[in-house]
Amino acid sequence: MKTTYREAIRAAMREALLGDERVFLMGEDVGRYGGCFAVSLGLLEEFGPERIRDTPLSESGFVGAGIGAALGGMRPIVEIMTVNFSLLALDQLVNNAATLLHMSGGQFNVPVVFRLTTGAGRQLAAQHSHSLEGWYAHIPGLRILTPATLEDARGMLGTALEDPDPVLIFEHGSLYNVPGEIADDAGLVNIDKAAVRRAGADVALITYGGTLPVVLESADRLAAEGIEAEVVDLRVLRPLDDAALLAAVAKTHRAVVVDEGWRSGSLSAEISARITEQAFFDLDAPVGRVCSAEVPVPYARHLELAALPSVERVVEAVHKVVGAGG
Amino acid sequence: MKTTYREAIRAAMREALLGDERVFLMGEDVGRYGGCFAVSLGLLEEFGPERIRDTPLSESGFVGAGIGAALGGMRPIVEIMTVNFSLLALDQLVNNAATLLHMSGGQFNVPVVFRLTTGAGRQLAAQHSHSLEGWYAHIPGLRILTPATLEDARGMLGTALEDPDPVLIFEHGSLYNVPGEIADDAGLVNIDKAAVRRAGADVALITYGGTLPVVLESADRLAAEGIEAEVVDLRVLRPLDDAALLAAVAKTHRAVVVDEGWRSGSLSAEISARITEQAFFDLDAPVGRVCSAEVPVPYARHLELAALPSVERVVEAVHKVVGAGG
Amino acid sequence: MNGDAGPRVAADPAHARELLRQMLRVRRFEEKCVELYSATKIRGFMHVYIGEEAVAAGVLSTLAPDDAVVATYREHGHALLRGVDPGAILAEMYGYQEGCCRGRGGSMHLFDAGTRFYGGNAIVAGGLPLAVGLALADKMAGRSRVTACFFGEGAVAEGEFHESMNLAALWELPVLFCCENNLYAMGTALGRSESQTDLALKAAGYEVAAWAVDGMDVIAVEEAARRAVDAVRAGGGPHFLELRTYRFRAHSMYDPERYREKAEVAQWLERDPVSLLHASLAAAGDLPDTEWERVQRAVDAEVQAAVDFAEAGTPEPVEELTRFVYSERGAQ
Amino acid sequence: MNGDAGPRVAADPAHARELLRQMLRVRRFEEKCVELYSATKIRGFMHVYIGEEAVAAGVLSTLAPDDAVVATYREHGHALLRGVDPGAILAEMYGYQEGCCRGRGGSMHLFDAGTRFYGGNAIVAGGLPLAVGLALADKMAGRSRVTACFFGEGAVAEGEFHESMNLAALWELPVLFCCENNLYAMGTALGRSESQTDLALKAAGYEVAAWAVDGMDVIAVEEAARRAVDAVRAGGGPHFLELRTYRFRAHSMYDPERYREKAEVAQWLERDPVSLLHASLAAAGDLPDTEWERVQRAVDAEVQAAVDFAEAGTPEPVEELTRFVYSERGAQ
Ligand SMILES: Cc1ncc(C[n+]2csc(CCOP(=O)(O)OP(=O)(O)O)c2C)c(N)n1
Ligand SMILES: Cc1ncc(C[n+]2csc(CCOP(=O)(O)OP(=O)(O)O)c2C)c(N)n1
Ligand SMILES: [Mg+2]
Ligand SMILES: [Mg+2]
Repeated sequence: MKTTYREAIRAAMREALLGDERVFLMGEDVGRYGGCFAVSLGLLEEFGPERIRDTPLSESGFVGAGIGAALGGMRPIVEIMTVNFSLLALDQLVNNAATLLHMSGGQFNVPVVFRLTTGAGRQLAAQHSHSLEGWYAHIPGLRILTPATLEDARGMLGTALEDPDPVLIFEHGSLYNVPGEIADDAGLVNIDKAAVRRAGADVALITYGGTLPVVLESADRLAAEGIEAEVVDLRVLRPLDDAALLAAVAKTHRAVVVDEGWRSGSLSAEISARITEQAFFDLDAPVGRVCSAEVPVPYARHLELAALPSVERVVEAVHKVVGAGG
Repeated sequence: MKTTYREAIRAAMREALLGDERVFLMGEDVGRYGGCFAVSLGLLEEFGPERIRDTPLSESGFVGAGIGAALGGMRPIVEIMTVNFSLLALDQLVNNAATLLHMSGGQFNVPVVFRLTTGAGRQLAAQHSHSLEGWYAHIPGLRILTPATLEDARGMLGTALEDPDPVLIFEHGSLYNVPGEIADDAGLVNIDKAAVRRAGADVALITYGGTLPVVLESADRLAAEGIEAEVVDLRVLRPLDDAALLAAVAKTHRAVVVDEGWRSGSLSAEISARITEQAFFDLDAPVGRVCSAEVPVPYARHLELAALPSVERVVEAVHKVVGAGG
Repeated sequence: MNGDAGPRVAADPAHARELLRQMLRVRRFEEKCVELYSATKIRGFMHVYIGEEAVAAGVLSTLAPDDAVVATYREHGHALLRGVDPGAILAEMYGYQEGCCRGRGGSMHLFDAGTRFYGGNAIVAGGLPLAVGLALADKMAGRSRVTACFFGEGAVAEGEFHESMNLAALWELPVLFCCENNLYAMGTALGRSESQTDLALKAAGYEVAAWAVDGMDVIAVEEAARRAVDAVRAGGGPHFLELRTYRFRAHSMYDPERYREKAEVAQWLERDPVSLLHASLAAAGDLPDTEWERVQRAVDAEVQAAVDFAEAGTPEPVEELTRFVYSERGAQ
Repeated sequence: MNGDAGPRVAADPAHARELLRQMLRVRRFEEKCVELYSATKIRGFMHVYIGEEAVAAGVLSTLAPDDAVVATYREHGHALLRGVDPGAILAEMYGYQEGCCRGRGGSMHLFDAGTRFYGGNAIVAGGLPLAVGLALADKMAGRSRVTACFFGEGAVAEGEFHESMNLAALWELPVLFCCENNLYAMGTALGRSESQTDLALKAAGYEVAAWAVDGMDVIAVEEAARRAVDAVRAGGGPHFLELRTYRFRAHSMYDPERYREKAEVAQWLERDPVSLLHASLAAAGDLPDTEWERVQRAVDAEVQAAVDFAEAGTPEPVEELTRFVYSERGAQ
């Protein structure tokens, strides 16, 4: 079946709405407008304004209301238009969604799913280009998903809705138009494990979300030079799948993490630290990192491109770790 | 001169208020109440309600107003009662304070200083025990300070006020009562460099803020066993002082980072990654980390203590890196 | 301060006695908490409700068992009157596994699924959006339940108050907003926090029906709350009560109370909701001394039993530290 | 929609002609932006102000040079009328170093120190607290400057609106809040966003003087703004204007406009502020055709000059990528 990333998410929402009357979608312009990125287009007509609920511009309010509705027995899908605006709702996410189960000694779980567009690359400038999914992955109590493939766009939401705890799904804005084939019966996928997207024995390229295409292209480029990269798609940024990281490194002895977050304190640091901690004597070179430049994302195309991970920078980083050490 | 951490900060504020009429203090209960932690006690009486300005419970509003006042030529000290409540103001901090200089192409700098109490250890439970200073250190455009000594409590604020850019000063709640001697003429200190608080050649213990006392105590314990630790106090979490990290590791070949943040995605990961990247072949063991358990901080004393870095855990981590490798 | 002399004479003396008893339960429980705090049995931040008992007692007596309650960090009284076990509340403050949250929450984070008591929130105004969501769930499911949400007048300045009022009104949700206006947010008097200090008027700006009530008069509170709860339950959308009250004690256990005059406190103490109702019942001959003594003894016994329960509590094994971060579930 | 037939006849035709010219400058500039966007010269998100020109023209003509302006992502017109160089604005949207922000900001982030134009904020309501702070600085320094803050009616639902209104009123700060009520926030009609849709009434809940104005009538806007600015400058505290207007174009360049009827748009087009003022001036004999043609030519020439300037722009060297993250300063 032909689909796109956008349509795959919409199909997942439709299925969830059809299958469970506790599911509803709420967010800014999800209804009449059809979704800021047209992901929910048509759902209002099919499911009505109660279940496809347009909200006012009140991020903290409706994020908290989503948490409350989950406490009240619903299975809300809350769309925060973009991760940039989620900063206004951070208190609700960190101090309520992530803590209620624990603070209540296990009494109140919060089965809510948040969907957020993330990432740069479309010249939207500093306030509209954050890649904060790795940052969110710091918070215990949250599960962080980053679908990078059509299968994951189609399958993660349903599994997330079955999860008794709060899940944040980060959809990279550059992926919505990606077309492709998907099995007619594509369905739920696991939300626990990383996946190997390409096998190779020379270096492990570890990434997720919007940079997966960049990394796959880099791997092709490297293959042409005779360097075979194993590409690991993290899929789940919290909790991280350590076993997958270690398996890749055990095979390749070299790794480069590619992460659109700003370098300092990004998820790439955590991955680097974990690999080093657990496989230090397996490593032939220090884990490399390709991240965004430490600058609010600039508007100008050439500056924005220079700020973000690119095939050139990935290839260069691989050359460095492959050149280094044993 | 005898002082405490609290009094040192108060003295710094007094000096700033006396020395520059553009300086004012604003925040919840900084005036009539005397400050939630009594840091600003007496300042209202001395400087009046215009310059010691009590605010309503509107974190986003008054944080943004502090940014605006800085744009308007003032030098505001904005007290966010605790880091926990700063989540309500995160949009202003990340999308305005940190970006305005850049977005405006260098036209508008934001000379504002934020003071925030941080940290756990006083049984305040999940919503009042965050240690997010390392998390904030992910954001380009912000400078993040963590005074751990009386000298830094006394001296960092003044330097921060001279800084043309936004500075966040995180004061660990457990330090306010710490007493000690300070030079009568103690004054401004640099806000760029880490400091070595104890010299030793066997292992580098890297920490900051509220865990410095824990680490110093651990170093004593280790010394009794014959392991001499070099203790590095980061002081500045952004931008990090790489040279200091590398100098310590060049000397010790082993390092443990002690950080009250939750382990995954904490600043400790960044430090580990940086050391590994830049000094991989100097290291005799992977960089160790002692962080908080990945759990919303529990109320019960024994659980809270178990969640936080402790002397026992530091010593154990050192044993591990000292035992490992060459 | 309110001008009235005292609570209206109760239409139903038996019910008034019951309200008095409920207030007394809170009063004695809180006094015990203060004592236990001084004895370092309880730690962390603790905020007691002494002086404000009429608010929780009046409002909560109007709720049905399957209604929901959202409160703040000053919520011992709400938990107690909602029916949470006093022993479990106190054990929670001791940090024991017998506590209503197994020692994870402490004083500021009491929760109880059985009575639909959703906390215990230590972020000012942080509970309001949750209340909106709970009510949304009820409305979508077609249940005629009410969610009562308590918060201080200090919370009114927060953006989340604004967003929550608007959402609830816009979507006509069954929320009862109960603003406990005790005139101070820590040390900040209402007039230094709000440009518009008439809070009921403020609520009207959202098209939310709102009225102010003498929060020292439990009969008046109950009457107003009943009217509001009935309207909310009948589909009348959110309602807002401004409950004018006063806290007799410091904000928390650390507050030196520099921000208010002793004389002001003394004046308000004359409007002690417990004494006033007791006096009016006694004056009307509706509360014989023997009966009052019996009630007091029973309340004291309940508190003592709670203390005994808490004292006998046990710490959660430290191996359980990371439980309840995620739900326990089978492998996928 | 407003009932009035057209703008009031101007007391001063010369001044009315000037207001018309200013509106036309915005109109033509914005039309050019749309064209350049289609030609992919401009990228990212872009929001034009066509239909709403009377608001910025009327308000900004009442400000003094050292007053401050805070705007939104729909701010080309505000920047232009505030006096920011049109070439620098357009070069900014081209992403060139000759742009007013050296290509860092783009359409949504125009800034200009020279005219005290503080952006250009792409977070809805994100500029309001900044305006409060700018005004606070003026008040504390004893300067009688005004800060005008523009935002859409959608922003009213945000907590930051609430917090900012309250702070400004509580501290009696010289802020002029200009709510551009164009009835939609992206695709969300006001009635699906606010329980209370009378926004001036809402502002009154903060004790802020507020009134609604026909935002398609530049003379009315200017009159109201002058009254408000004078009051603010005189120390009368913040004022709030609800400017009732309409955007003739889509929200941004990506909006298929599914949420409103063509007929509604057509009705509002009849109230085009540029055509209306032109018609009324012409009818009164205050604007000869030759003069109008001269104005149009001058405006077109200005726009063309801006395009030429932008076209001749150059990209910032990529080595400058990390400049302006921190201020440049000597070693400490
Ligand atoms: C968002 C936030 N800011 C600040 C605090 C610190 N704080 C705790 S209680 C309180 C006062 C709240 O006053 P009010 O809402 O009137 O409730 P009251 O304590 O009077 O019952 C403050 C400032 C907090 N817990 N949360
Ligand atoms: C906090 C936040 N939420 C959502 C958005 C996305 N967004 C951009 S403009 C807009 C509509 C704003 O409407 P309004 O305030 O009425 O201004 P208008 O565009 O009509 O001028 C939205 C939802 C945003 N930029 N910021
Ligand atoms: Mg209060
Ligand atoms: Mg609008």
